[in-house]
Amino acid sequence: MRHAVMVGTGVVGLVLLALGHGLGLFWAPTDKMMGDVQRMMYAHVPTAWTALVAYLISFVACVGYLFFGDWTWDLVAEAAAEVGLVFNGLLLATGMIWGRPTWGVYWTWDPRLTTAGVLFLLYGGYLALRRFVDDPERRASLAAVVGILAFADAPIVYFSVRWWRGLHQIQSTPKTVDPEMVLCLRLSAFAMLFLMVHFVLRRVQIGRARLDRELAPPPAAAAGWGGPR
Amino acid sequence: MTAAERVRQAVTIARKDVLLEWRGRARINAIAFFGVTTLLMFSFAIGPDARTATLYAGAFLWLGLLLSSVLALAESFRVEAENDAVEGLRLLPVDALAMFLGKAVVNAALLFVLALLLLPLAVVLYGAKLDAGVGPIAGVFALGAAGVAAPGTLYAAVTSRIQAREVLLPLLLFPLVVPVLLAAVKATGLLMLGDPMGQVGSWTQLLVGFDVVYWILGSLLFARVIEE
Amino acid sequence: MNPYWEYVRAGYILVWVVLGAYSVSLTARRREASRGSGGPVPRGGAGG
Amino acid sequence: MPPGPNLARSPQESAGAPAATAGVPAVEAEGLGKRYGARWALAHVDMRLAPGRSLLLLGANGSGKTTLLKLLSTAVTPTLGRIRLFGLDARRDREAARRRLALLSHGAYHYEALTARENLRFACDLTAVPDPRRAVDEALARVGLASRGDDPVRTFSAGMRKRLALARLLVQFPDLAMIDEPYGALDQSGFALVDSVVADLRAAGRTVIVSTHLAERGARLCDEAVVLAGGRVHWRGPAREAPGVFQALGAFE
Repeated sequence: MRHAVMVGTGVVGLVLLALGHGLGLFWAPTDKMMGDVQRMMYAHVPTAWTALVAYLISFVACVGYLFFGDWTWDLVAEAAAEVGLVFNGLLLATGMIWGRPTWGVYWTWDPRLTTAGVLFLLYGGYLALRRFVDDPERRASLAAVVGILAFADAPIVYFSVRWWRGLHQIQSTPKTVDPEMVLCLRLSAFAMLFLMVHFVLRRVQIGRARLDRELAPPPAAAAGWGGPR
Repeated sequence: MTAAERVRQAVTIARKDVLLEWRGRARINAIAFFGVTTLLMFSFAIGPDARTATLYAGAFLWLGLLLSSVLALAESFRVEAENDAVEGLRLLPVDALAMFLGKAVVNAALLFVLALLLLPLAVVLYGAKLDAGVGPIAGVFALGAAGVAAPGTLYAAVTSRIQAREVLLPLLLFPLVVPVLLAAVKATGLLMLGDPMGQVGSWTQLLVGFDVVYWILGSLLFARVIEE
Repeated sequence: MNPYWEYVRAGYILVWVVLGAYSVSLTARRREASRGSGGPVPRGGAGG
Repeated sequence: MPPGPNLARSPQESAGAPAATAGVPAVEAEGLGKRYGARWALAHVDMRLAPGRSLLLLGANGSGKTTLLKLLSTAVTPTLGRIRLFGLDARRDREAARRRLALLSHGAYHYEALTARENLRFACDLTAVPDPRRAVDEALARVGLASRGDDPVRTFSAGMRKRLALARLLVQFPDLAMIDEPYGALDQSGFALVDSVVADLRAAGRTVIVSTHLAERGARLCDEAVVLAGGRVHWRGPAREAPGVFQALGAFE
């Protein structure tokens, strides 16, 4: 069952992504204002949504671990953070590639871009911390605390950068778009969502295998010291 | 545990930390001196252009403070890790909330004093102007110090007993306090360079908001960090 | 051809390559993680 | 299972429970286990100790004595099993349980930059000891540190640190005292001091658990004994028989 979901999400995600990107590149109409550069939207915007959803999952799992203390919460928190970091990295990279022809620079202090950058650092730190704590229980608790703080920071960073930049804001997503554009965007977004779930499931599986190796099962009551050997 | 008892415990722990900081003042002096050195290095890095220096006085001051704060925060938990003192504290029966408040308040006060020490240096080195009065600037310092101290205390506790803590503490803390840095630098800068649009208030509000969120989160989560 | 197409192409290739590489790395890590978990493998004189 | 929820603390924190409720054991543990990564330091330990009784923990290095004391004192959360101290759940009513116990451990809990007196006073203030000034003076005199009370712990030798840890136990004078390897680093007069402190605790009706590898000495202090080996209970019985069991165990290993 779990295997079927894993393969299913992967296949559906891949097909949808090919469809969404293909249509976005060759079928959707060219944007009147931005020209063909606007086609980056189908690759760029869904990574942002997907990364945020992954971080949200990780945050919920961190809270869940602190309340219920079950290993699955910790595994999901780790997996979603890592997958979120991958999509976050893509978000930054495609954002820069888009920014170069549009604004003439790779990086601008756009609130969304900056927030994405800070989130990348925060979750990079979260994953780095996990590598340095040997005891699995302690690692899970500490990581959960750090994961909660990291996610709580996101909206504060966003608003502080928005104020910092001042109020003249360039909207990078046009408000009025053709229905064809909306379709391609939606296809790509759902594709990445499916892929994200697929990756998280696979990453959880890896985490579980590692944990099984890290944690010895409780020794049987009868075995061990029954007397002199 | 009653609120009064909690406050009494927090005060006892804070008093102990102040005493420890005072006994270890050689180290605190060195940290302050490190802050002074970073401010000097910034002014070397930008060269002799006095106008640039004045323009960014607030930014350099806060960066110097942030860099030295990591050292001060790590120190406040090094003494707890020594001789397993933190385990003794837990067993005493000390409320985790009282422990967090006691330590975080002392750390905030320490960072605040450090900021006040660096202020005259910013005036001398960068030509920062204090026309708006030292009071408002000190207020911004206090809010900013509190904003760094709450997550800083929590993360110092997180990293105090794991490997690679020297690098992990700033790695985790710096991105987290980006909003504090932005707001504090902006507010300090506006106070030093003049505030024609009257924006200091909104930056101060952001600082207050951040402080509230992170002091609450720290209070809630600290228990999970110190229990084993 | 529109010169901006180069940027667009680079962006799309990047997305596919990174997601593909991540998928491959997951497979490799899965293989590595499950290796040795089949039985009790003593590591460096564990016990005591 | 990892540590349970702690965000929601239980409201019942009855500090003023009677010292020895009849029929309720001072220590009750079921199926205790502690895992450090891939290694089980302790497994399948059951314990029961009546109030006012004293227990000797015997075992070689690495047999799990320290881990067991850390679990029983609530310093470390067990991976498996549950603990009740004076009928209080060690996880849910942790704070109430901690009001009634003290652990003398290897890490002596001192702050190096504080004086002996300041260290003790800090512990008194957090446990609300009545008349702390006198309690501290008396404890310092008792452990032979009266003349060094105002020196920072940094200047203390290992033996003096152990004496200070004993003084801390004396000012707390808990209902349940757990003492881990008290004889380490002490001289002959220190040995006698430990014995007299334990005797005082017992005379006052307190429950005491002492862990040591000095079997004969420990056996004279306690009523009951548990011999640990490889993180499990190897034997339990009256303390006076324990040294023989422990010696036989050593011969096999």
